[in-house]
Amino acid sequence: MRFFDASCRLGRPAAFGEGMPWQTDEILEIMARCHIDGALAYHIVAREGETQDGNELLLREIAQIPQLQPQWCALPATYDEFLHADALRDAMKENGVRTLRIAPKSFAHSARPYAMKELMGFAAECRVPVFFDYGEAPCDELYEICHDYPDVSFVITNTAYALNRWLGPVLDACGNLYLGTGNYVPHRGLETFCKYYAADRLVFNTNLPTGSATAAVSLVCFADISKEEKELIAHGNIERLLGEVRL
Amino acid sequence: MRFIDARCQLGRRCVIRENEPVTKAEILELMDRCRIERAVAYHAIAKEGDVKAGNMELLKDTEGDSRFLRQWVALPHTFGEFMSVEELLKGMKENSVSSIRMFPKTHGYSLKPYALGKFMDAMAEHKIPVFMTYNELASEDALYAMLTDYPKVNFIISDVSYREERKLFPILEHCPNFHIGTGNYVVHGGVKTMCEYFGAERMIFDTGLPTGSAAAAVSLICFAEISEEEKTLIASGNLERMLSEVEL
Amino acid sequence: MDFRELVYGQKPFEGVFVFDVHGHIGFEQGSQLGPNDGESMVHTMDRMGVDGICVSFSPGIRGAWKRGNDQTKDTCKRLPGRVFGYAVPNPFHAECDLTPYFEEDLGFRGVKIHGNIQGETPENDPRYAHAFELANRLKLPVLFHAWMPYEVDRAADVASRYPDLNVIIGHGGLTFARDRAVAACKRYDNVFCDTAISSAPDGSIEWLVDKVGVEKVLYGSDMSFFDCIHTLGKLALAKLSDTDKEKILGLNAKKIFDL
Amino acid sequence: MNWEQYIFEGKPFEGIYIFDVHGHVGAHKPFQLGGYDADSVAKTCRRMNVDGVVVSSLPALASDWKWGNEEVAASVDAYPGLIWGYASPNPFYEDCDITPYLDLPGFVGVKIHGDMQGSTPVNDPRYFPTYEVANERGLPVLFHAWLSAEVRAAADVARRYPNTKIILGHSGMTARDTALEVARTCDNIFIDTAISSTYDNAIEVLVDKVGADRVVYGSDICFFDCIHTMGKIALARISDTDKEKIFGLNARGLFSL
Repeated sequence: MRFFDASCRLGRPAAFGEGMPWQTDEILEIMARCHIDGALAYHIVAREGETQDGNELLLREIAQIPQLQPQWCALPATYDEFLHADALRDAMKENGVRTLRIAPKSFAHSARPYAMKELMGFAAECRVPVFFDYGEAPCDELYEICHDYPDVSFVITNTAYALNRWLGPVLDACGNLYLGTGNYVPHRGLETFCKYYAADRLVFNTNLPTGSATAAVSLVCFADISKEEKELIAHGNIERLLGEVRL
Repeated sequence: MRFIDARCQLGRRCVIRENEPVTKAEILELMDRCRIERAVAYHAIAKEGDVKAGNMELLKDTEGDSRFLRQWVALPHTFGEFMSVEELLKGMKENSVSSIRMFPKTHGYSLKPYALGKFMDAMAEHKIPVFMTYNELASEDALYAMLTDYPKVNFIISDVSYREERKLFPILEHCPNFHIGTGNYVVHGGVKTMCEYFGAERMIFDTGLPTGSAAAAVSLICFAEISEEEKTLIASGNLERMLSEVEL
Repeated sequence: MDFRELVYGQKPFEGVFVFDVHGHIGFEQGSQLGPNDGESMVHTMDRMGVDGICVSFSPGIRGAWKRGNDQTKDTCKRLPGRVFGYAVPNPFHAECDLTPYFEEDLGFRGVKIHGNIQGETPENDPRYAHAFELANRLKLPVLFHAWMPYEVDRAADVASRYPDLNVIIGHGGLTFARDRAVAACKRYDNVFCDTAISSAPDGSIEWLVDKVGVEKVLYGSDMSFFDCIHTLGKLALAKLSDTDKEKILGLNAKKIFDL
Repeated sequence: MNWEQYIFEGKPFEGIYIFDVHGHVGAHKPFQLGGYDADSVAKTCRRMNVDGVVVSSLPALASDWKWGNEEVAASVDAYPGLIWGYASPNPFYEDCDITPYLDLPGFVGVKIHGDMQGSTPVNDPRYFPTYEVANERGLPVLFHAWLSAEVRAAADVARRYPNTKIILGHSGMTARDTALEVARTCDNIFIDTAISSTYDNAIEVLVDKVGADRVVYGSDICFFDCIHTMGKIALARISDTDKEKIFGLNARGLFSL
């Protein structure tokens, strides 16, 4: 069983628990240990403040690392603090970037169309999957963001175990929501999900380095679901989503 | 004056303050002392533990006991949890359960139509009243949104604090399906003022036993400066009418 | 006296002396209160058979200590024998002096301390000392807003340093600070509790009486924040003897208020 | 043992004694749990070759203590030898005595969750009657010990009742520094691995700082899944003997199975 990690993080954290494998070579060692062939990685500098500089720093850091593909953080181009749609398309095309990560709460901007129309319009037009941590648009906000941009595929990560009563209704109402499996740990979580929805809406990721990759792969490997479903989750679905990107 | 209490919790809850009533006998003693004829009751386990199991415990605890009108706690049917709306209505019919209580904040789920639309349509169609305490709603705006999202469902909101008048008045004005549980409605002259502005029909007597004071609740009605007819409507009339309209 | 009949007969507490030790008049910014002027309170008191009430101006009037106390003075003047006053000091305005309110009988019977609303000033702060000395000299009751355990402890500290005044712990006997209130009542003779709370279960007043003795419990309703009906009803239907109820409703207050 | 091969072929581990010291049955009010009844827990244990799990009832901790402990008794009854029981007291009820449950076969310890019971500190005197019984019988006591204050309160109990075996639930990850500190001072304190999300290498740090003998496998099963914690231990860079101790040998000693 081979895996592709749809979302992990590189870069020096401001604070971390002793032993956290944040350094890139530590992350690569764990990926190897966990049979993870490749990963979409975003950079902590881009996620914690200097979005454009962080995105460029990411490109330099992974230039010589074939397993790691860039995932750019993004936010609305308010006062031109970030690339507008056309410039973003060209830059992503040039650097092989096929996914974006937003963080409306952390970046303190609205996720409503009046604020994110340009960015989400671009993502819809180019079929670019958009990732965000569940905490960035929790509860009813999750429905609103999926509902406001029906043509954008959203992948939520870092979900933990307490969200099924919120997640179910949004999965029912919106076909464009995908769930990152890293740290989605309800008891029999994956098999219940596959029973009520479908494996093709589950995307394997680790949330390295804050999340555990060994736990994430075990969740898929030992899940009480079919081999085909495991393959879709492990790499099939993300490969399909990335295949649909038209820059 | 016949009192029927619209909010009573049976069963063993987790946290009790010293001297608080706990057992059914203690609750019945207070009901007798305060001349409360019957009480709409839900179960502590349905709120704090396992909702479905708690609803079953309620059936056991009220078996053949005419002092209690059965009320079930409901949850949304996501990922196969709880019951489908059809199963719920069937269960209510078979076990003469005539009202529903919900804890959206305690049990953590959305009240928006995308999540509860189907459920609330059934409540409207079968004229089943839905009971909630005010602290289960995120804010007065959330209350207003719920009342306007489901205009045909009667909501009874209890434990509105005395500090909320400016927030609740416009909602009472715009939402005829908004009813207040009077148990802890301690605003000075509040019952009288509401009768003047909105009519006694908007108030349902309740106590919040065993953690609310039944003595205070009955006094608020007995001593209110309103007519006998208004007192009777609040004490039991409104609730009896609402429960008699339920179609299962 | 069949107190139960009172509630169901909807008859006021006639024949029982009832004195409310915890009242408020005036505006409160955070919430629209029901009618909160002296006259409307006396209207409710007449309906309920309540003989008298001791009020302070609403905490909402934070800074205007003189305007607030004068408002209380005018109310007492208009409604002699029915509405009495607590003088309220302010710790930030050095010129604040309550003595004029007690030089002649203007209806003032005590001092009210609400440190929490006045910049969270500790209730036993030295800047309140002038009010405590006045109360101690005139043997007045001092009502503390004491919701939190540390507020109750500070009120008890005042009782220990000014033995001639009587401290009333407002609310504290029925909140989660009640263990501290019980300790204070047991330790000092000049510490009492009132029954002013909007939500406490049946049995809570009985618990307080059992712990501190009925002589230490005074009827207080926090009217016009709340309606007094619900606390009166709670007391009337409590599992206490009639003599205990009559002490709580007014006889205890008579001992520490000059009525 | 080739742990990787087992995992990536989705084959549950063989030849390893696995005993989960931190399990639950029963629903939890704030959010939906998957498969919280005894059958689901047993099914997962059998599927994953887990030899035994000690469960407490979430309703016993957060709702009706008697109803909840009955739920545990029924679960132990239904799966003797696989599901073992923790009895849970409630500090607010004077008539609450869990000894009758501890006398039942299959009940092997006590679970305390002060946070769910009105945030009562675990060294509150109202819990002492329970600790006396546990001390007499030398039983393990599993604490919810998420915050360092909770860890210190649990350590206080460990000192007062030296004959008990105190397991600090979750502490290996959250209040780890405090947990490590108290574990060094008291030899009847153990740390479990139950947590939903922590980084890799966390287990290595525990073994390095306090030794594998003091770490026990706990998964918080049915609160969440046990698979991810098992995988974390299996793929940790620690020796096989350490893994075997953590997975079950330590617990076998603690629970004298």
